[in-house]
Amino acid sequence: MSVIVWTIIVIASLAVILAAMLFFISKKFKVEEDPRIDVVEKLMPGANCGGCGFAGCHAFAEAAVRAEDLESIFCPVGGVATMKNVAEALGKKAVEKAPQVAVVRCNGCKEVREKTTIYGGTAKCSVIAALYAGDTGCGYGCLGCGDCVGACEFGALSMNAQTGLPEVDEAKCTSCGKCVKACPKGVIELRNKGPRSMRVFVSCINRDKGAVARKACKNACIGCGKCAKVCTHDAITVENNVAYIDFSKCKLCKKCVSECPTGAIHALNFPAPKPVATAPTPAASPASKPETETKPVEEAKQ
Amino acid sequence: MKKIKLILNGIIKENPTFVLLLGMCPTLATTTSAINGMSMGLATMAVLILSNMAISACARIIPDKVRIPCYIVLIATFVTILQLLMQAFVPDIYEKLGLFIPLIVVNCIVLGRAEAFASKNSILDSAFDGLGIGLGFTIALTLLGIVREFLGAGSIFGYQIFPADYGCIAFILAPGAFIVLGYLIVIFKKLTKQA
Amino acid sequence: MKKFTFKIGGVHPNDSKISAEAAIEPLKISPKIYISMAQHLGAPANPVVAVGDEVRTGQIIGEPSAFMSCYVHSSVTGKVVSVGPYKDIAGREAIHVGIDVSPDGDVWADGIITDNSLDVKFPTDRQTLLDKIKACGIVGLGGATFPTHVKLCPPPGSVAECLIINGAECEPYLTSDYRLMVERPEEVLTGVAIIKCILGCRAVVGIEENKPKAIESMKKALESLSEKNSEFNDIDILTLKKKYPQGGEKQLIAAVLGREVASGALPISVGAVVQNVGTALAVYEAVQKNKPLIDNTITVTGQVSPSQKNYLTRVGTPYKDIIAAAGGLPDGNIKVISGGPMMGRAVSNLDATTLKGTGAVLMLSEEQTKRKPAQACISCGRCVDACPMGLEPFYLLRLSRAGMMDALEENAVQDCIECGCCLYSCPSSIALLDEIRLAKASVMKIIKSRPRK
Amino acid sequence: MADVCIALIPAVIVSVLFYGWHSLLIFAVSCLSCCGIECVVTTYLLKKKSTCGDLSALVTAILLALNLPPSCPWWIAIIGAVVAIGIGKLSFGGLGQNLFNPAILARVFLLVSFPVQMTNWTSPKGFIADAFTGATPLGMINEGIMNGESVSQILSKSSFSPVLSLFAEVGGSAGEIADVALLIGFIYLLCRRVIKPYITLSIWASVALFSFIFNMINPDLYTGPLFNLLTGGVLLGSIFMATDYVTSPMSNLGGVIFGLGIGIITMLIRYFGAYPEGVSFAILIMNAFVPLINSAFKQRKYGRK
Amino acid sequence: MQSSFKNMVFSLGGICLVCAALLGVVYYYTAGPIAEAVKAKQDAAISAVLPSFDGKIDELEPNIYIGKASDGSVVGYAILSSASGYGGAVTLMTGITADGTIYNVQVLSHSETPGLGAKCTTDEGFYGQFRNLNSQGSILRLKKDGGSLNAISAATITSRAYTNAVNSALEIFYGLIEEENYEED
Amino acid sequence: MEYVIIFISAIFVNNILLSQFLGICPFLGVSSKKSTAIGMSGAVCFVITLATVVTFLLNNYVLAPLKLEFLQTISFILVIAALVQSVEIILKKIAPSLYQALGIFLPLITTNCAVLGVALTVVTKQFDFSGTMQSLNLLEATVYAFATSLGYGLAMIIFSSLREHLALANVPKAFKGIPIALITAGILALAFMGFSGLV
Amino acid sequence: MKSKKTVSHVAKVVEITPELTTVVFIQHSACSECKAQSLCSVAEDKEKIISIPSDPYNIYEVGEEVEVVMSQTMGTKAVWLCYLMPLLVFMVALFTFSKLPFWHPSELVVGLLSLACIGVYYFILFLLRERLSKEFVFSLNKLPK
Ligand SMILES: Cc1cc2nc3c(=O)[nH]c(=O)nc-3n(C[C@H](O)[C@H](O)[C@H](O)COP(=O)(O)O)c2cc1C
Ligand SMILES: Cc1cc2nc3c(=O)[nH]c(=O)nc-3n(C[C@H](O)[C@H](O)[C@H](O)COP(=O)(O)O)c2cc1C
Ligand SMILES: Cc1cc2nc3c(=O)[nH]c(=O)nc-3n(C[C@H](O)[C@H](O)[C@H](O)COP(=O)(O)O)c2cc1C
Ligand SMILES: Cc1cc2nc3c(=O)[nH]c(=O)nc-3n(C[C@H](O)[C@H](O)[C@H](O)CO)c2cc1C
Ligand code: SF4
Ligand code: SF4
Ligand code: SF4
Ligand code: SF4
Ligand code: FES
Repeated sequence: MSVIVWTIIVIASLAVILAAMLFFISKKFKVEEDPRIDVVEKLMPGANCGGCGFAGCHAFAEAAVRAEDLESIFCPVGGVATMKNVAEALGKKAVEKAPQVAVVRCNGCKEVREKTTIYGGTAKCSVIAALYAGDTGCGYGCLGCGDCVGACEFGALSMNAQTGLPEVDEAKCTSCGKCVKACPKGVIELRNKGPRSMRVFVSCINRDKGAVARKACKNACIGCGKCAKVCTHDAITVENNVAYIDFSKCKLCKKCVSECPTGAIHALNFPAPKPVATAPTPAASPASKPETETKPVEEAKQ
Repeated sequence: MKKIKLILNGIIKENPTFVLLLGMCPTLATTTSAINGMSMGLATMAVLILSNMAISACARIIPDKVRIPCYIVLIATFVTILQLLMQAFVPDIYEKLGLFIPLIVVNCIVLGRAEAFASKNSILDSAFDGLGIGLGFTIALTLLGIVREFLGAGSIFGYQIFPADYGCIAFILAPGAFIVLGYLIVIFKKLTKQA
Repeated sequence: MKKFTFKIGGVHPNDSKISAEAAIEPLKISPKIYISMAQHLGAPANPVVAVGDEVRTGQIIGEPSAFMSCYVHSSVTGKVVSVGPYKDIAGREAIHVGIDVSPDGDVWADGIITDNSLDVKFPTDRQTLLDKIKACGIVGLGGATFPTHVKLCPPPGSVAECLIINGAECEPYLTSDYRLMVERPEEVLTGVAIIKCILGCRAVVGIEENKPKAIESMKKALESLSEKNSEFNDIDILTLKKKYPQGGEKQLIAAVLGREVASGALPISVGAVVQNVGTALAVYEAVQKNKPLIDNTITVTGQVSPSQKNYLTRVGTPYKDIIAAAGGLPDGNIKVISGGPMMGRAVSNLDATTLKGTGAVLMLSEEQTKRKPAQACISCGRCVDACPMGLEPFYLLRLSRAGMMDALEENAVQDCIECGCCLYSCPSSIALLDEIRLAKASVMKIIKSRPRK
Repeated sequence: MADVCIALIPAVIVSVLFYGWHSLLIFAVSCLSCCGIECVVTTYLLKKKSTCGDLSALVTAILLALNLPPSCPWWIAIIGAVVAIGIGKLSFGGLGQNLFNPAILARVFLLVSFPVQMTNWTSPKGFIADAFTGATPLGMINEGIMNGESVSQILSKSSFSPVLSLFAEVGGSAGEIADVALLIGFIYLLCRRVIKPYITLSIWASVALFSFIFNMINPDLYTGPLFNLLTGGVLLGSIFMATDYVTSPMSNLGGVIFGLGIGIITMLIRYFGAYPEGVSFAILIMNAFVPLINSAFKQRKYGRK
Repeated sequence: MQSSFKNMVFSLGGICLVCAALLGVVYYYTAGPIAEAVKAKQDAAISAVLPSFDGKIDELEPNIYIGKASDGSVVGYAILSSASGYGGAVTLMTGITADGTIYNVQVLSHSETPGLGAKCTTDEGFYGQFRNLNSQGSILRLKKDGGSLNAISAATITSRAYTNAVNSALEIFYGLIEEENYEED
Repeated sequence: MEYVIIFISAIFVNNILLSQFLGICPFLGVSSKKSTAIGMSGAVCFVITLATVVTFLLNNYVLAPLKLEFLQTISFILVIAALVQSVEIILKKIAPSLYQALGIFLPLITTNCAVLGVALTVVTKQFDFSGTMQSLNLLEATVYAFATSLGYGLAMIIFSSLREHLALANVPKAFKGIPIALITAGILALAFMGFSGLV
Repeated sequence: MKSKKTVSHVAKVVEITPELTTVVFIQHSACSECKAQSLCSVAEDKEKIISIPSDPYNIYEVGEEVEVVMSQTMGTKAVWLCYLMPLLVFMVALFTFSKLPFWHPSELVVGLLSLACIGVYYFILFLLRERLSKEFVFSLNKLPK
């Protein structure tokens, strides 16, 4: 029995000393991490990609808890759904942000854009961009070395060997914007995904005058303004010799698409009007079949 | 359903060894054979379940500031009890695991679970959480033990598969522990598509 | 005789000075010329002519837009046909003034003396000299095109002890400085004397040992000049060992003075000012002849080049015209480089025109320029041994691939002089400089964005 | 890399001549499995371009084979290749990324894993002559001293002499037997400027000095400098393995420190440790110090103190 | 709950009390079984190294046990001894019959390397050599050391330790015999 | 001499991290930066040594006489926790600025396997001094704890430098981070096996 | 360019007086890579309070996020002063007390005495606290927006 007694005495005395000590510490330290941070972190997708502008999901959660409202913070990966959950958990208002997706605004595939120089250096877009405008006559378009592909952590981008242009796998793209940052040419833009992923955009950013642009690349936007004229929703502006379609105004009527003499305007994911007689071949340049840009490629991949 | 989820959570999503990388010391030290690894895992699981339950029961009466010391006392008690019981009834295994039984006290998994889960959930849930995490730990340790034993001594759970003379002893020794765990984590990552 | 050189790093490329014996000859003026407003380090000049204006040779067509900026002069007589963006050699746009050259030949602007007689007597008033240099739009011709009048005004508190004239021309192929030193040593030396007079210090002309003729001709000229004129007293001709990049400012200072310029500091902090041979000549012409910087010597060379030439070329001449004059672009995939093989830039647009600082048009065949496929870095340390700045290029590359900007700064990526020694020496054919240059740019951006303490 | 292969040829020839077909088999198995693993793993697992062409796997393979006892079973070489290329090299990302010398790693791994097979020195029949059969000189010394004999007693029992070891007359792993062949390789590498001499020389210097001092203190217990330089893997290790760029310090001074470390650890293990031979352990241990050495001995930067 | 001083001391103290009591009780109840387990292990080792008999085991001195048949005759001595091996002490129980023949040897604890020295418990070719060995008073040695015993391959040190431990058991045994003889005289 | 044996044994032959597997979590967690690893090693030395001394005394002068050895685990961990906390408090009181500097620099170490493990080992450890196994006395226990923690520091510093290197290496994605660190640690352990038999 | 190695943390300003600016930051386990994060008892997430002499040129607001910066050498020095020096003191004391030629106290006494020596060491630190606080200063930086 004495063992039990001694046990109790030893342990209890240790414990009391400890408790006393901890009391003094506790008087000095207080506050702990807001438990809601954990809650919010659990809601996050956990990709830790930094697309939101914070160091990771934990940092995002901290910021979300601290922020007055959630207007300025948004997790592009989790999207609206996640933000709704977060807002709910914190009792704050979430921002409604239309889902976005990356689009490549260059359709100067290999066939239509002749190389004017041979480049033998490090195959990185950033390196090439630091050296010169590119190895084709178009000094604006995609350089084709796939910096963006490397930057995407979700595997949403891939280089199409035939066209030499990157392609977005819309199912995988989380609109984190890494590729936008990675592209030294500013070719990639985050655009609203559009209803059922349908969207219309000008796939060119060449600011050269029409003739020059045309000479460098057959698919270039030549800034002729036909599309702007045909657009009844005032969505298209032509500036610096390129047209731009404002996605908030575009009503997806597709009138501009057929109007464009160079096929620079792409319409994606619209249901095919009628079964096309000639099956789309993957090798075909996007210019000839802008409507089916992604689909044949997906077939090609399989 | 929720209980199953809790258990699966411990085995896969929050696997203490492959994902959280907690409790590395016993993981590496006691997995020289499958049976040792499993014993260690089970011992930890026992403590985990009991302490989770106890802490869940006591959580409300413990002031915040002495939370950690109280948990430690509780956990240490269970560990000591386990120690005594093992000594009394399975002395062989106790001897093999040696130092690492008392070290369950400082195993981050146990305290971590107490903090993160048990203190906020019901006794039953805590028990299942302990079971899940404990199972995850046990499975990981057994797996590690199997691989090391197989590569190092040519046997699995003592059952000889190829002659021990052809085994790479290095796998049973310290280096093998690190290396095998490294590769297992890679495989786990690949399988659960984390990489 | 003691030969001077710098201590850290350096490489010995084959010097291939195959155009060394081609005397300088004036190039026929092109019918159409585009003169860039961004010919110098610093802010581009503002064009002061409009389409339709008639301009004369040497007339000002651009004015400095800031402290660090320069005058730009018309290099020909003719009619302005465009003022606006025009693509440079890299295909990027810059403001150029396009001039249709009048077929009647040069009509020089007022005050420019066009005879070639040697005139070694110059005014010694510092400000007059500086004003003349500024008005004539002189920039450094060693490559960086740093506005010379800015360089020659050391910041208050610093004193120039030594003017170093950079006759190293250490890059392979280049021979324009060499030809100047062989053909016009007196004028160059007079220019040196003028700069020396502005700075009020001694001067040293550093020439690499592989140019014995230049050393000899400069020495002879110096002897005869200093007999007549005390202004030439404190000038020495120094023979340097052949080692690339001896012509790099920092390396040259280390070679000549044995001093090292601290990172981020100016040469003047160790009492040195470095000017190129061509700059000295330009200064001479500006001061003695009032001639603005409208032409410069350009070497046309390369094994595949149809001929080896050193042309006196008007600023703004399209590359394709120079090449045509030299015999046209040879067949095959030819890479045209503006400058030397180590530091020069590829010309991707032959319609682009020369600048004040253009020193050479180099034509290389595909075999010469094709890089071997890069292999993995094996940490052999060759690049470390080669780097004249004592950097660790392989490490910088790793850091830059990992995006570690802080560590890059700590490891002094901003000190890289982009000499290409690392790339040259790597046995795994890794294009180190490409990415280091990029990293350097990003780090410089970060450094610049920091608030000054 | 091709240069290193060429420099290794004399040693390979000597070992084949002395150890015969079996030795050839070991070389073949080692080369095939190293290169095979490199190709298969890079193309199929890592999905990169195959890096077989850079010959680094071949160098590793030859060095691995030179490090094995001539009589060891062929499957040992395969396990060695898996460890060297799979664990030691490709897990780290392939050529240039590894922290530890793959061939050394494999050798140490095998030594620990298969002490029986890796210390069996009965040698197979060679082509021109039978090589010395039985224990390596170092093994004999280790064994003998444990039994309380003195160095001179042990040596007098065997026919060992340092001069013999120059010409492959003593037992040892394939690469340890012919010092002259190794030295030829060394001179070749130096002439081709593939390696710098600092690391190698500092290893020799420290081994010699260390053993000289101990030999002076007690010649009965501790072997002398010449013996220690010429036996075992000191030459092979110092010429070919310690000088691997990837796993050695960059700077010359760093190399000297690295070499000194290897020499001293080698001798510590030889004199006091459980293993008769310590070069491979020493190299592996010092490999771990390379990043520290590299950060301590950097190139002086221009214009900075 | 609030963290006041009193609260803290009470709750921590309370938990400690409960725990301590629990511990004490468990200890109280396991102390017996633990001691038994230790003893059982020892007895098992002793009976494993001695010929089977139906008598009892006496502890002569610490670490020296004597097995006596029910008729009082000495079956053999079981002697605990240890020697330092590769990874630490190798502890053996050696059973020696009255005529000095080693009946059997059992390893009680060791920390040798698995696959190498640890084979001393599994490699019959090694430990079998000691069975029914009568050294006639001479010291046992490995072949390497000039004796007749084979060592475990690549584990000379362990083998040597094992042999040394048996030797010291034998030494103790002969000491005992001498003492007895002396007493008898 | 026995101190030399203890030192070599604890640092090289039986390195706490590489062969005894104690304190692996912080080893893997804190070792990615050299500077933190160095700081951490210093703190670990202090904590391990002091904790060992205190628990050694507690064991030999309280628990052993009362035959309460079964309380080692629970009492040691409480004592260690108390010790670490009191040092914290003391530092905070006597030199706030110093304490703050530490706080910025290092995470707090309270208890982990290494500390408790060494404390528990020391009270049962037997050492082979020239052929006989002996328990450690206070001085030896202290030296053992100190040497062990030095071994911890050594492994930690080497390892952190290796990991700084690895962070820049082109390690396959699945291996990045902990897996390659574990493999490296394994190779390091393999290398350290060369020291076996030194004592 | 002197780019000294520094350690920095993002902290929040909690109090500003004319003399001192007090900031608080939560030390996440230094094990940034470690997935265990706060689960681990090695390094609990812990609030750290730091006081810094107020800087008249930089105005901060309560609640503002700032960066606390300290040079790495300072951290190393702190480790020396707080941990390694007392350890050294302790070891020396222990050796001295147990090897005294004239007095052979029990281990308990030796141990406690040596522990007391650490107390003395800390007391000396206490006396030097003014000097220390002058030496160990941190700086605050505005966070880039
Ligand atoms: C902002 C700035 C100011 C400079 N000021 C001076 C100066 O006052 N004096 C001087 O001799 N050089 C000055 N330099 C010149 C540079 O040190 C260097 O000579 C110039 O970049 C050309 O060097 P390079 O042709 O070797 O590339 C300055 C450079 C820069 C970027
Ligand atoms: C790697 C390198 C090599 C250089 N080589 C030469 C050279 O050979 N000759 C030369 O005049 N300038 C050379 N320069 C430019 C000089 O550093 C320096 O800018 C120039 O001499 C200053 O004179 P300036 O202002 O008159 O151009 C080189 C620069 C670098 C970075
Ligand atoms: C990791 C390792 C573990 C070892 N374990 C043992 C062991 O348990 N027992 C032993 O006798 N020797 C052990 N050794 C020592 C070596 O195997 C040593 O070479 C051997 O004891 C002497 O060689 P031999 O027995 O072949 O004569 C070990 C060595 C290493 C490196
Ligand atoms: C001088 C030199 C020595 C080399 N030594 C070795 C060696 O000892 N072991 C090895 O596996 N590879 C060696 N290599 C090949 C190569 O560097 C090695 O496989 C890399 O470590 C793999 O990343 C050597 C290469 C060179 C150039
Ligand atoms: S495609 Fe661009 S925006 Fe989309 S996930 Fe990849 S990197 Fe992010
Ligand atoms: S889109 Fe931009 S980053 Fe991507 S390949 Fe083209 S140029 Fe490179
Ligand atoms: S380019 Fe830069 S890094 Fe490369 S050698 Fe020259 S100075 Fe060094
Ligand atoms: S020269 Fe090339 S291979 Fe050698 S260290 Fe430098 S980058 Fe690496
Ligand atoms: S389990 Fe040992 S430190 Fe975490």
